[in-house]
Amino acid sequence: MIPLSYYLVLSAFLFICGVLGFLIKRNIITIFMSIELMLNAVNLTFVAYATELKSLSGHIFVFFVMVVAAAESAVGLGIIIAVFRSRETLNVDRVNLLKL
Amino acid sequence: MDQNLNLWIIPLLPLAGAAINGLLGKRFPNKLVATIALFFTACSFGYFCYVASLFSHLTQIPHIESYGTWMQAGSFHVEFGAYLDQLTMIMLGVVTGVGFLIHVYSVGYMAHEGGYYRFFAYLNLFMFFMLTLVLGSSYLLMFVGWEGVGLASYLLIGFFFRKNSAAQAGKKAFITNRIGDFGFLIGLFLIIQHWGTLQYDSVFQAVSGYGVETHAGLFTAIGICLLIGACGKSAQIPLYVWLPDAMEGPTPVSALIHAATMVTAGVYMVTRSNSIFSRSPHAMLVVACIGAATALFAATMGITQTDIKRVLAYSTISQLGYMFLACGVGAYTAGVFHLMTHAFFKALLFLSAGSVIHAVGGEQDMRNMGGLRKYIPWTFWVMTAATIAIAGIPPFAGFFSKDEILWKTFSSESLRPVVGAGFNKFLWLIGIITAGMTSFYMFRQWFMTFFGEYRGAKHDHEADHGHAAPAHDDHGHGTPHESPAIMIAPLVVLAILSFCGGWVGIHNKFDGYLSPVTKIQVANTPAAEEAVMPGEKAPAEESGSNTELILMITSVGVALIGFGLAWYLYKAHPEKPAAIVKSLGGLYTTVANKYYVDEFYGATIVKPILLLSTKVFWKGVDVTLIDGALNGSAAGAQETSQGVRRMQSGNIRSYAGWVAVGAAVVIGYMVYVGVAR
Amino acid sequence: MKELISFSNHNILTVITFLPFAGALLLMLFPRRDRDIKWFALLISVLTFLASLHLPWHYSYVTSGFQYEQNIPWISTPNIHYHMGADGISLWLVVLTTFLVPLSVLISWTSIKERVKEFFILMLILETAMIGVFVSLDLFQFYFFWEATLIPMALLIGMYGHERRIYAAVKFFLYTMVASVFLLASIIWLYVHSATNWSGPTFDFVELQQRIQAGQIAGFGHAAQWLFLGFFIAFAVKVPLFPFHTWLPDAHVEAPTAGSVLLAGVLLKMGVYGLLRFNLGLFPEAARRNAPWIITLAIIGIIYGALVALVQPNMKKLIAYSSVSHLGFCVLGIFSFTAMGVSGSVYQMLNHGVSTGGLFMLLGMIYERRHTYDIKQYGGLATPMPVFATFFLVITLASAGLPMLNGFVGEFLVLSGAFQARMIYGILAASGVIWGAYYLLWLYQRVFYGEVTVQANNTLRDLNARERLSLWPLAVMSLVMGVVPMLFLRQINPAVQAALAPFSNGVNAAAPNARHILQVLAQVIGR
Amino acid sequence: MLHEILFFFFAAGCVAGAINLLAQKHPINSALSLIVVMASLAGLFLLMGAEFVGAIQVIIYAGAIMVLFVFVIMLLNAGIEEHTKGSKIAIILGVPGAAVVATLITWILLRTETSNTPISIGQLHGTGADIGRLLFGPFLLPFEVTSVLVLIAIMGAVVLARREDA
Amino acid sequence: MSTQVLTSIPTVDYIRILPEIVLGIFGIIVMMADAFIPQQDSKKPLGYLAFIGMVVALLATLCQARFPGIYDPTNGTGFFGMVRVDSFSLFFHVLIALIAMAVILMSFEYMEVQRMRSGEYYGIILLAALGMMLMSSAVELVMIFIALEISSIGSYVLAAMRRRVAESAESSLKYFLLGSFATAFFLYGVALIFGATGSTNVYTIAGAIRAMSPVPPMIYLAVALMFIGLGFKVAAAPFHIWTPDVYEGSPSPIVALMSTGPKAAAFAVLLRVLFAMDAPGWFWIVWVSAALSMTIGNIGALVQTNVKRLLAYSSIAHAGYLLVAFAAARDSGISAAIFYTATYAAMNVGAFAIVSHFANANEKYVNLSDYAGLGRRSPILAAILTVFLLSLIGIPITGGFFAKFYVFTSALQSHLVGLTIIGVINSAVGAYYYLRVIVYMYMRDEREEVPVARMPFGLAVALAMCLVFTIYMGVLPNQFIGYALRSAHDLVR
Repeated sequence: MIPLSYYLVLSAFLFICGVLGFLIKRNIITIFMSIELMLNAVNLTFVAYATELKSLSGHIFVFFVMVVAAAESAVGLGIIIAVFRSRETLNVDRVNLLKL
Repeated sequence: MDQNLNLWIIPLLPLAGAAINGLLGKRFPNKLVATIALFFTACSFGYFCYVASLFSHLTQIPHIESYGTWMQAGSFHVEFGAYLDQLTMIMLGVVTGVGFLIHVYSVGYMAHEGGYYRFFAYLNLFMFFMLTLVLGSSYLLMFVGWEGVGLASYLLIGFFFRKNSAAQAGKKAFITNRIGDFGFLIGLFLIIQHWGTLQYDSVFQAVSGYGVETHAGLFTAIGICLLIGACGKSAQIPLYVWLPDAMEGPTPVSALIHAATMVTAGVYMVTRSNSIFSRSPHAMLVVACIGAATALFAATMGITQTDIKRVLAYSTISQLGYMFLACGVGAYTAGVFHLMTHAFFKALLFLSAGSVIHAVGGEQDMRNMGGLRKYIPWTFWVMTAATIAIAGIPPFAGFFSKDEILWKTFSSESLRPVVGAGFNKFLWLIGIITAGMTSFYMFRQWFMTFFGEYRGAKHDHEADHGHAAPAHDDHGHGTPHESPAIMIAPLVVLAILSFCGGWVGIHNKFDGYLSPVTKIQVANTPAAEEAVMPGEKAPAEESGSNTELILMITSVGVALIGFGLAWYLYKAHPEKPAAIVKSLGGLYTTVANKYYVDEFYGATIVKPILLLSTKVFWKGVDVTLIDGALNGSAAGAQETSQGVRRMQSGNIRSYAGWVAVGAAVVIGYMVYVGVAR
Repeated sequence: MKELISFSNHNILTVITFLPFAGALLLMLFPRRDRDIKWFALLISVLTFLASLHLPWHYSYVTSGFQYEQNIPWISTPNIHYHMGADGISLWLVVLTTFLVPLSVLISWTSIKERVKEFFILMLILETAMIGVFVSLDLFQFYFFWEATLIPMALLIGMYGHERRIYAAVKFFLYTMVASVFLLASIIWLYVHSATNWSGPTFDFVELQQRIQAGQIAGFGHAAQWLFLGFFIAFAVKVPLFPFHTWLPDAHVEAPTAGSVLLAGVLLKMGVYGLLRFNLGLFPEAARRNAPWIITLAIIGIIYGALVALVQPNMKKLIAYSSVSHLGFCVLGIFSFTAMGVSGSVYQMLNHGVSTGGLFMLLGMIYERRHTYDIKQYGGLATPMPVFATFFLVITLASAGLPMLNGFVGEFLVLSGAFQARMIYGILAASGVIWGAYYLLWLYQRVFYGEVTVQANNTLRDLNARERLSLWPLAVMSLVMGVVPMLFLRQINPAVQAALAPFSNGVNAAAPNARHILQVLAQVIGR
Repeated sequence: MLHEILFFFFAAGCVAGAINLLAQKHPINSALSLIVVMASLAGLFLLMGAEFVGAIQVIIYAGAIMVLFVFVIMLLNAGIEEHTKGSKIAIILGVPGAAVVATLITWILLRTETSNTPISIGQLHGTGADIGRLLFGPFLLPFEVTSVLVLIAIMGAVVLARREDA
Repeated sequence: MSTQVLTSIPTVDYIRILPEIVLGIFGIIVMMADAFIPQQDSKKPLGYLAFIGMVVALLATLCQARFPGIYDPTNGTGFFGMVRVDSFSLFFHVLIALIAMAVILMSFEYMEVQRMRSGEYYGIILLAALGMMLMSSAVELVMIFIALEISSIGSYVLAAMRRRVAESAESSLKYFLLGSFATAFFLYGVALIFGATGSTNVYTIAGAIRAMSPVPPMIYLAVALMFIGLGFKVAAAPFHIWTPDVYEGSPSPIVALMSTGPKAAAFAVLLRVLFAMDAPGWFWIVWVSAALSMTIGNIGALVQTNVKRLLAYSSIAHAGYLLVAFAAARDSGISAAIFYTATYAAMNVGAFAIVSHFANANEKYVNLSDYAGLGRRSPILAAILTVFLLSLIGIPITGGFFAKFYVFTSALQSHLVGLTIIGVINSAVGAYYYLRVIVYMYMRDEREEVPVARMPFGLAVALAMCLVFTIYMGVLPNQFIGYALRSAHDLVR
């Protein structure tokens, strides 16, 4: 029997890995992947709770999160392509025309 | 109930003249301007005569008229009104009479000056304010006149406004007067605070319930405050400095304002307030001391002056000191008596000095005169009369009044509560020394001007001469010449008055006339009667009159000594003075430079204030401190703003970092709340 | 006829207040023909002036309290009313405003050459706002107008001013803005806490006053000091009281003439008016407690302003600092809590409006000719411009407080009142009389007397008919106000009595010793 | 027992994948690590009986989305990431912040009693049928609205990817 | 649960989402119509179409309001508790519709000038507006999340619409990455609250939380995470950091939209989450966040020279003022917040409309110095901009004044003296930088090379809308605040 907390802590770990990825990765695509990681972590929490609560709406939520993630990735990658076109780089540290 | 005398007409007439000339005079020919000015002044004098004729029929004196409320706030209110008693009558007479004469004189004197209409408008305006001053029924109206004559004086001193010195002198006069007015105002506030009114009748009514102060108290405070005002207006120590400079004004102005009328306002005020002063021996003492000190001090300066008008100016200060001395010893009537005679002979002196200046083409330095007797005999004679009068040689007017003052100084008991009889003797001594000095410098002037050889150049150096009244160039005279009749006529009238004006004082007639004004009831002092009404009745009549006679002879003697000395030094041995000057050295320089008082004031008051204002207040407090703090905080905000900007580095990872920190804080707090609760 | 009068009495304040605004709206529709615009603006402002004469004319001496009242609900949440009303104090301030605006229009006739339309629109809007301030009896409405004066004035300075106009405009705006937010906060606090058991919260001044006196406001005791300070700071900056005065010289120096006239003539009065109406009216206790240090500031302002004025090389700055000094008298009078002091203070406000307004107009005229305010550039002007010199002298003397001219009455009453409150107040403040004469006459001497020193001044033309026309009313008013002050005091006095009613017992302010000031400070910090 | 083993296996996969995601310099390696994470998660989902979710986790996430990522990485020819020092804040503030967040979340999760509930297979079956009923029942509106989301995403992607002609 | 499936959906439920349906249909129409317009042609017809769509949506909302029983308090929820139509949601629907209308109107000219040819622009605006509307009426966290994402994704795309400009793509990237980052936090919070209460419906959660005693820390954690996500969306400090960059790079009309529409919707959600959901413990968070937002926004704006950036900082500050009302809570606070949202929308959209008009091709002229002398060259526009700026300062007779007034009133009613003082000081500080714009317009000498175009009709209409609204709120806020109060009642009922 795996206690709920294992899932939750695992999920929290993944979430923080996502946050850290955002903070330390330089490649925009990798950063975006970190966000996906965060969403996945949340999904794990949902499913874990759903199981614990015996409520399927958690699953439904995961479903919607996935849809949203898909939509986001379509748009996000589009944006990344647009940025790459104009700046010829994927290094996030070099994308700082707008500041101060 | 007495009939309504419509006293307001007296001051309003000159005001009408001033208004007409001031607003429209620019387009009028000079003749018309002069006519208007003379007409209204004459009417004023005429109306005064009419009032005078009715005065003796009045059942109630003081005769008070009220024309409506001027201002009101809370329970305090001041009325427009007139207050007519014997003192007012004398002052009205002097002001309108001498004023009229000087107007007449001015018609001739100013004939060739620019701004003719302006001059007469100012002069009439002065008359208005001076009459308001003496006629007003409350201290506040007196203050109105007080400030008003200050204004007129300012305008008239600065009449030749293109001359910087004239403008400067006008300003100095006004501001010095303002310092005095400051004291006056405080005095008024004290009166309001205690009696809630400034109307003479109410104040005097309220005051009558008090006795003589044994210690300095309310009355002393009021008295000294009023005295400060009087010092300003009447050019007493320490506020006398403006009067010599005021000689920058046209000579008739000096005669009217700075000799005959305005400067005596202080004496009038003290006399008018006698019921307050008499209740405070301390204040009286201060008045007497200031008077005596001024008399002596100014006389010493008079000796060294070479400018004909400045000699007269210092003489005026000195004579005003006499009047203050009189008031200080409780001899108000003597003071007013001297005020009157002084008005005659000093006006005459100034006017004839003006005539002299006129004769020699604007020259004022006596060292450049001499021997004018031959050229301007009329002037010479009237000036002689005036000089004798001021020197105090009988039977000229000055003798009577001056003698009265000296006698009262010697014998008065009103200072007895604070000082011993010896002090009176001391004051008398100062008076008598001053009298001698007065005689000396007046005759010095007389000799220097009219005797010896004419030392004047041929008037081609006019352009580079600082004191020159600018508009005399069109005369083009080579030799001194006599003034026109319109100028001589008033001189003659004044000469007659200087000669016989003092006779009204014989047998204490004048004293008796004025005594209702100065007679006051003091509740708690048994000796009050004699203390405040010296001369009214003397217990030791016989010994008193003996002493009086001795003193009289002494004073005449001193005057003659002064004359003799002047004759010796300036007629018989004109080379002597220079030697004496040399032997005196620094002392002489000090006195000739008026004891460096102006310089002293400048260095200790004016300069530090200007410096303080500029360096400390303006540049220091305003610019550096307040604005500095503001600009500093503005700069601080800008700095902070730059800091906030730097947060906005443009780097997404940094932004995420901020979000993470924010998240940590938010989560940390919420967890804390959730767990701790 | 009776109905007509009653009707007009009822609506007159609205008419006076919004007539200029309506004029401004109409003016917006005007084509850019400067001549028509000027005439129209003049017409409107004169009409407003004439309409405002209704106020003293129909003033009723029998009724107490506010007159010409109009009170209709405006906004229900919060409970804001459109409440107009005037008493003897505000009445004359309104007339002063309407009196100065036509003159300001006249003075701007030729000096404003660009963006004429905007100028007069702003001026008329400003007039509406200024009048609104004086006749609002609803605190919210008051604040509304109070703030509304800010923009047109800042724009007038910033658009039509001189070299450093932007700095001055921004400084003016921020200074007053920062201060007035505290006013807003205090007003809101009052409103929020003014609800009683049987009636909802209110902004109504009269109502609030009653509730405060009846002790119906929750927590008022603790808050009174803070509220007082909140009101005070806004008004003190506007007055301006030392040490909040530094915006004034800059604003004045840079403002166009008409701006200066209205700024000095009316806007500063708003501060004093506020102190009198609200700080005294709503917080009598706090007012009494704080009076010593406020009076100290006022007296510092009187002397300090005068001394700094003395050494200014710039004429306009000099007059600006003189305003600091003169307004110090007003504040002093108010916080003396004596009938004389307060009446004098109100009167001094009117005087200052006339005489300083006049001085600024005169300076504007000379600036139009020579484009400098530097005193050194002048000297001997009495020769080429005698009429100008004469007017200047009259107004200068009025400003210096010469009896029989307007300044004297106010100064005398204020000083006397202050003296009654505490001797030292009167004595210190009275010394301002000396300085006043000093700096003004010195200015006059340097500008007008002596020989003409700068060549360009020789050919200056004297005043033309329009300029004289704009100065005559001021000169006449100076005289009238000096000679027949009762014309005004008759209506001012009852209002002052009413304002002082809460102070009737134990009139004298507490001693201004250091301990007391420390106590107040400790109170402030301790909260 | 199997349950535990499987759990720790998949959990280890998740953790290793997540750490590798961070550690790898080349985005393609990171993407592959992410796929490992997702696949492991799918396993965990199945472990909890979330059949439907586990399935679409593989199909949508690991399949569609990650393919898109890899495709874009290839398209843009992204190389090894440079090690620029563009942001001190992220390291100085962000990482400690994240650490704090992690600690706090973990702490709270662990101290909540419900967290100790054991979770076993078969507690809840998220079958396709049940999910479908929900989606077309109570969650009909979100489901339909999702179409709008997709639509807007498509339009956005089209706009962004299209070259703007001058 | 299975019974629910069988329950047919009542017709009235469709009326509850009528505006959204309308927008969805029009979005699709616009998208399809785009195909029929040649690539190089002006896309103005699409704009008209979109405008009509917005108008119809507005009418639909009004129709909702009129429909009996629909927003009857007890029976407002539809679609199995997914959406709820009440005064609150209606208010935001109308507001968002009006904002979108104004943005569409001002876009006509902007698209021409910037030579933007994407027809999707209008379609995305419509669909994003749909998302925003749905945010305000959604009462189920799933629904809220999806709606939030619709509006966010729309905003991301719209931010990148200036295709020729690198800054636009960058701003979009920043918005997108950070937005998703924040969304993840929000989502995590939702997950936790779901775990803690077993529900995702706002009102059910509220009931559960009320039933719990004590409230477990988990709830607090969840609320914190949700606040992070929503705080980011409303640009509240310390999550404001993206705002200036994104606003600077995005197309001006879109900034007008972003700074008002999604923000208003996010505030609506925040109101729902904090008040309707009865979230605990957030008071000091909101307090500090409000104080920080006001201060950072105002201080940060002081030295800005780019008008768009300046307005971005100002928008942070205004979020702060709004949060003051949140902290004040109670009906008056909520109504003040609602009022503020609407007023801020009016003045900010107006300001950006003028900024976008002046910006010219490639948004070349958005610096303060480009505004020099505008009062002379374009007096009417300058005057209108002045009104908006004054409103942003909070000067009487503009809506901004009353907005601040209500906020501070409610704050004082809740005895938030400290926050009120911080607020009023901030509004005084804020005056400076708005004033700076006015100063430039009226008091600086003009620069001839900055061109001023004629005011097109669309812009005029948009400006008129904003102006009328701003002034109306400033003079007669009565009706409006009354409505806001009713909405507040409905929200927490």
